[in-house]
Amino acid sequence: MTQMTMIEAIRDGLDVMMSADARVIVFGEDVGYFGGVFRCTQGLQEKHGQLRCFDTPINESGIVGAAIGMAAYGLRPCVEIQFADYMFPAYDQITQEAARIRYRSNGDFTCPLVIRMPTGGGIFGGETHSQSPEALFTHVSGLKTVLPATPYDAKGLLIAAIEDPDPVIFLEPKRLYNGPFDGHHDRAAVSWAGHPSADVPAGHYTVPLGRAAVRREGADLTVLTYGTMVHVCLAAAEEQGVDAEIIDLRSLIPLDLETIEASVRKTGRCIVVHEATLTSGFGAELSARVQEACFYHLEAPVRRVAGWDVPYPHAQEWFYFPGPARVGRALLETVEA
Amino acid sequence: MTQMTMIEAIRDGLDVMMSADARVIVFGEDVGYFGGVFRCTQGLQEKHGQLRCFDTPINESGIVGAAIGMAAYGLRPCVEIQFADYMFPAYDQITQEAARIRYRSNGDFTCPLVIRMPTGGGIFGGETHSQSPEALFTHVSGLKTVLPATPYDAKGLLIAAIEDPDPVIFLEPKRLYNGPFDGHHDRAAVSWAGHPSADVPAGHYTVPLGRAAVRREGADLTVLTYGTMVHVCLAAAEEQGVDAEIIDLRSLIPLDLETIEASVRKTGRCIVVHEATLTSGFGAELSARVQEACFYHLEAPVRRVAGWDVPYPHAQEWFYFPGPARVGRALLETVEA
Amino acid sequence: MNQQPTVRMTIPEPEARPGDAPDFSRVPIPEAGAVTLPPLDVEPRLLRNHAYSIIRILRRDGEAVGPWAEMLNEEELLAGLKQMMTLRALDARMITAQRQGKTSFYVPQTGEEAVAIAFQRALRTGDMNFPTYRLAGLLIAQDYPLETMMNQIFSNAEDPLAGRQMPVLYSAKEYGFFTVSGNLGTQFVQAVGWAMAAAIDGSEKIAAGWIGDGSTAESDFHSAMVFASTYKPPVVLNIVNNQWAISTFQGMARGESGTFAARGLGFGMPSLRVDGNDFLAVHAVARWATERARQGLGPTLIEHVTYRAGGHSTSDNPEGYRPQAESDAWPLGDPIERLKLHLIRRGLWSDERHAQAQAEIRDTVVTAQKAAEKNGTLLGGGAPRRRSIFEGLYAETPLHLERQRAAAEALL
Amino acid sequence: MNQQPTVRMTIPEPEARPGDAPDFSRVPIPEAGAVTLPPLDVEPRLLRNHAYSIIRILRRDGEAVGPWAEMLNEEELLAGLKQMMTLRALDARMITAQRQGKTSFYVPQTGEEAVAIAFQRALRTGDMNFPTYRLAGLLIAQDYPLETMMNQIFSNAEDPLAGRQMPVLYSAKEYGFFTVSGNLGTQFVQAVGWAMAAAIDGSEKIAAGWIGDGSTAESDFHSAMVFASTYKPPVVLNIVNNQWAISTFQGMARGESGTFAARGLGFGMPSLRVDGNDFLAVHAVARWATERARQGLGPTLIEHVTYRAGGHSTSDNPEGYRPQAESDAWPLGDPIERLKLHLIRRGLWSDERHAQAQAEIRDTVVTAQKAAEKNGTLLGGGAPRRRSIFEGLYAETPLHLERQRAAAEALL
Ligand SMILES: Cc1ncc(C[n+]2csc(CCOP(=O)(O)OP(=O)(O)O)c2C)c(N)n1
Ligand SMILES: Cc1ncc(C[n+]2csc(CCOP(=O)(O)OP(=O)(O)O)c2C)c(N)n1
Ligand SMILES: [Mg+2]
Ligand SMILES: [Mg+2]
Repeated sequence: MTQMTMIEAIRDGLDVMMSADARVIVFGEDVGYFGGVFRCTQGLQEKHGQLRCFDTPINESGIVGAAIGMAAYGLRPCVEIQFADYMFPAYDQITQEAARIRYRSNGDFTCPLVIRMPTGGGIFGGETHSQSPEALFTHVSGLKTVLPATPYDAKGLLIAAIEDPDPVIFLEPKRLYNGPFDGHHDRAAVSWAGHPSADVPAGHYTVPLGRAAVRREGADLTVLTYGTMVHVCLAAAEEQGVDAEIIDLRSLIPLDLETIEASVRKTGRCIVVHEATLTSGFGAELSARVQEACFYHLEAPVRRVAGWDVPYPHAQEWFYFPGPARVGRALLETVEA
Repeated sequence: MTQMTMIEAIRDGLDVMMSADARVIVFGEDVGYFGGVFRCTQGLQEKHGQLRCFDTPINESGIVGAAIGMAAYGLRPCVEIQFADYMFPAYDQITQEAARIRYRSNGDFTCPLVIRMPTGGGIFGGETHSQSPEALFTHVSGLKTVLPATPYDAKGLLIAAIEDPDPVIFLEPKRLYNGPFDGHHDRAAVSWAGHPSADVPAGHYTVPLGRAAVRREGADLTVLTYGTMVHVCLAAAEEQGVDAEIIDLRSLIPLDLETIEASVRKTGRCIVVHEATLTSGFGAELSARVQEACFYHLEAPVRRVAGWDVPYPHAQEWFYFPGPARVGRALLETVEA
Repeated sequence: MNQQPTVRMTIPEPEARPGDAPDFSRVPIPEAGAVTLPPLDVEPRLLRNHAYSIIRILRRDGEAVGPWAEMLNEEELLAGLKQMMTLRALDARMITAQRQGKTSFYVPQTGEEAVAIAFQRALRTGDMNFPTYRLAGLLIAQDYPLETMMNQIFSNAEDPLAGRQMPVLYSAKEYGFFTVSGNLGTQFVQAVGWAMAAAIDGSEKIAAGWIGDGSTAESDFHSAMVFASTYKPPVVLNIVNNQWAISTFQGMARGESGTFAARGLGFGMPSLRVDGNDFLAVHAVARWATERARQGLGPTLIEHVTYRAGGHSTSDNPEGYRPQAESDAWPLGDPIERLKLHLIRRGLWSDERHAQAQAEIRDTVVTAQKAAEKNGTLLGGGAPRRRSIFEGLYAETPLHLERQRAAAEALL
Repeated sequence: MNQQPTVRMTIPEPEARPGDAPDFSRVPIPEAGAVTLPPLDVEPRLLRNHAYSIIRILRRDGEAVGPWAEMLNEEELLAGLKQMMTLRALDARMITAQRQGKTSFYVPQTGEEAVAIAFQRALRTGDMNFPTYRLAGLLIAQDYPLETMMNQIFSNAEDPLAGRQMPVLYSAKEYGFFTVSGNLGTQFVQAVGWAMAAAIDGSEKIAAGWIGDGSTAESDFHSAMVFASTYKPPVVLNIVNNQWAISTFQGMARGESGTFAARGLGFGMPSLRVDGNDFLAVHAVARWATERARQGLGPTLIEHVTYRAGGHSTSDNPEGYRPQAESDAWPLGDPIERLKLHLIRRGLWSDERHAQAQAEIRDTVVTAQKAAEKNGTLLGGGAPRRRSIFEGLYAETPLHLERQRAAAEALL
């Protein structure tokens, strides 16, 4: 057990897999010599060599397109898109190609590929360094979409993703890279040091894709969330004294329907929280599924707390970000409804 | 009043606007000399000249990117993407650029732009000629997304879209180009001839963006749908003898919330029907909004009928397509629930 | 707005449209044998002319001339001729089958047979093509079973792709044929990635990327060129310039300036133009480029100059945008006729043997079609299982999809 | 899998990394005055050398030589010098302001000042630039108010972009400065579209597209080149090759072969390389290219060869990936020093006047900063209205957004 930040846990996960499997290749913009703008690949080129970890030209479509070819060959590419906001040029290769190689060839070819990308706001990155595009992946049949909220999960999910035989989108909440974040931006930043889920085992272990984690058991209502918002919801529940059952989905596709449905049947109330813009966000899918599966158990409408339907603003980012105040109000109004 | 197919109505709408406004420019792959693979621009180059209607190189990102520059200059480009499946290379320019020019420049620049694309299946087009990507646009703040179900609406909505000061995604259900389609693929194809909504006024008129049309009034339940599925739902309701209120949304963003909410409050039941894959489809947003706004009026869960969560298959497309049988069953189960 | 624009932009137009007399006078055709054969490790900047001229071996009279000649033996040439004839026969049959409703769609390669078939002869088992929808020749050149191809075309019970893909979007890993995408261009950079993987793996395998003239305008063309020129992996990048992109002539993508091959020069990549209707020339250039790749000398860009004699697909009628007689006016002739003439001139072939071969090939194709039709066609008589659409999207089917499968089956 | 790959692909690496001695010996610097001045309507294929050499006017000793010289008068040169000094002073102040927390981010252009400022002098009112984040010089060259720039940088109450954009992503339509995107490359093809619109409209306006060396690898570069070479609208396409893309050296995008300008040759586009630290040369080339555009002769590609002397941004520390002294070793020197030397040599300037000008400029910048800070900084004292984030997404705010605005206001 070592204490790690999420960055260190991701780096360790990559290192473990590169050491264990020569097919694992890591590349992307600035990931080689420099080790990535968030340092997630620092030291990997030096340790594993230039052909295992290297820089690429600035062309996200080319990065993913080349990785698809490598995966078809039999390698296990794990590529980095510098910010999730820059996956859009690669969206065609991701959704029309990677997601379909296995299906359209009826298994003749496969595409074991991991695409890592930092997601979410809270670093004054404005509209092009803050987006949360997960719903743009969950709508695409053939992709898996994963999103850790702790260093332990980051390493375990990443190793599971690299070992997965199909393409996995691995979204890394950049606001959690260096510490858990409860949404109180005006308070001093907290580091991962001492946090229980910052205890990361050495070597190989996995967190299976498709299994949610109940971060807090509760009786009053169910909170479905993931990524940065897990910590915001925990803080909000604490502050409002609401006995919420807080579920960290960890994996959006595949989705842990049993855990979700069991919890809502138990509590009879549910809110869904994410940072992405509200309309057509993944919260819509969660809300729709919950009321389809648990309609007769619901005592209040399923509420969504999400980013507003505008581009992520630079100066007003804390007004945009669904912080503890907004989540707290939704918790209260839902238990009281 | 002339009887027109949807193709003729679209062509007429383009012609009316090109004649009225020199700023309206039409271009895309094969749209110039040849008039488009679906003939929607036939004759426009001959009538309005090569600089008003022309072919482009095969580069969707270039088509949209160039159109954004033209719109910023002050023209009103109306471009065609040959199939909605081929908008993916342009997704970056559409979502990260066109959608944000006005907002990020605080109104210094604007982007009045229409992007037309045939959508949906039913022509044995397989996974790359059948997709319905509307939810990939509705999640993007700054875009409007429109989808006609009749020749009359096609022309009226298209003119409204071209006159709109902001970027509009104009999805054309290709299965409705030549006739209304009730989903009974095994029956003889019906043409628009004689269909009341194929009566298209000459000259200029608009169908405002954001106003839904109640295609059938009913008391038993509300059906929220759009595009091809409007006709399928009408047929299914008829066949099952269900007194459904069938709402053709026509415009997904902006969305006619009042009409939707008023109807569901009246009927107390609702199903949502679209051809796009289920998970994270626009139906999820509709279902979530309906239960948020009408929870205490709902007597049954809001059900979704949609394409299965796999790529659109070629040979089994009628097993994939949510036809009258599937819609009919959902109607019955929802009124009986 | 100014109503009379002072035109300061141009819209490229082809020389001839329906009604006009076909005109290829602006297409310079160099003498066969005129272009030099460079050393494999040639310094790219010395290769400028090879990207603008056309490498040709077969003279009008059928004689093979110049430094690129004589790379194939008699058997190989005869096999190549028969394979081109087989592909043409297949095209004819499938176009008819489409009219009969046995398939939804078909893409002919008439006039372009030499490109894929002559190129494939330079590849080895284990190498990988990333083809477009118009390169069935890559399979025919390896005697891939015609019946299997037709099973896919007919989307029948034995369709190796289980009915998922549109006709001709084959996938055949064992034959070094990557699953064809309906989206243009995407495979070009994937080929570069596959070649990078081969290099990283230290294998001896190489990759071949394929793209059409019109599709060179797509972004993936650039991605492929950038990655190939940066990492220099063992890949041959092929542009099939068949003059048309549906209704759009090649000048729209080329900008009426230079050549498609010339796009490679700015990337410091050896770039060659070859007579795509000259079986010997295509093979010679393919041999040169694949050898460079195998020796670790990096990528090569090849523009195959040919002509799409048929419609874009069975959904297309070229009479709407080009002169009917344009195909006959194409200055590089027909690849089958040209190889036939060469073989006859060498005394290896005759009109009689050609007629006989044609008859035999026709029988082979008909026999294969009969067998395939036993497995069904789009008209019926056998189709892929409907519920199979829920299988094989992922290695393991997730719960939400299992539930959909159950719901779907309840409807059956 | 083979554990010892037989390497057959290369990973480009810069000549020097931290700890090494900087090495630009592989960067050939041609004599000033050596490159010819072609006629505006030159046949592109005759221009090959201009894409590989470097157009330079200022000699080491400050003398202006060669056919491209003498296009600017004394006032223009003095104004240009002062504008470059202003930009450098602004950079210095804003880097400090960022460290003080007054802004979240800043992008310096130190060492590259000549490119934007000398180029802008060739444009007219009504023309439109599609800039990157490193081209504030285009505004400074038009004496755009420093205070307004800082209002945007500080995201304060007077920020013309209402706090929406990250610092330096300016928008100034009146100054022919298109709203800067945080996404690389996208604006390059938009510039081509804008120029097409100008042509369709029959106006006399032209567009200038801008992109960095690293960003030429993006797909939009190709889109722009394809559309520009096909339609030949009045656009000048500028590549600013400042040798680095964050931590990645230019060889990664260029593939260690040819030049960035050479990418234009395959498109039949006149392509020139210019000494980006030579104010006179940049302007001369800009004049040539913009004249071509105005006369309807079509697009031109320009590679500005310069060096990013500072960090990529305030979030970056170059010591992690390049030698500290590399900037001093850059063979093309500093644009301000070089123009200064030229003016002194011509007797138009002196060290004294330079020092005095520097002091005056510093005061001007400080005064503007004081004024801007009155409107607030990121530390406080004035910010854009929070609820304004719901305004101006669409011309008319749709109902679903109105409801969100109401909900948000209820929280205030
Ligand atoms: C991304 C994308 N855009 C558009 C299309 C529609 N389309 C199919 S084939 C074709 C023309 C391609 O021409 P070319 O690349 O020259 O290949 P050819 O058909 O001549 O072999 C077009 C535009 C597509 N399939 N994919
Ligand atoms: C699409 C996209 N990918 C990646 C990035 C992250 N990024 C910002 S600047 C930069 C380097 C750009 O280098 P270059 O084009 O040479 O311009 P320079 O910074 O040197 O002026 C990168 C990779 C981005 N902003 N957009
Ligand atoms: Mg073609
Ligand atoms: Mg740079």
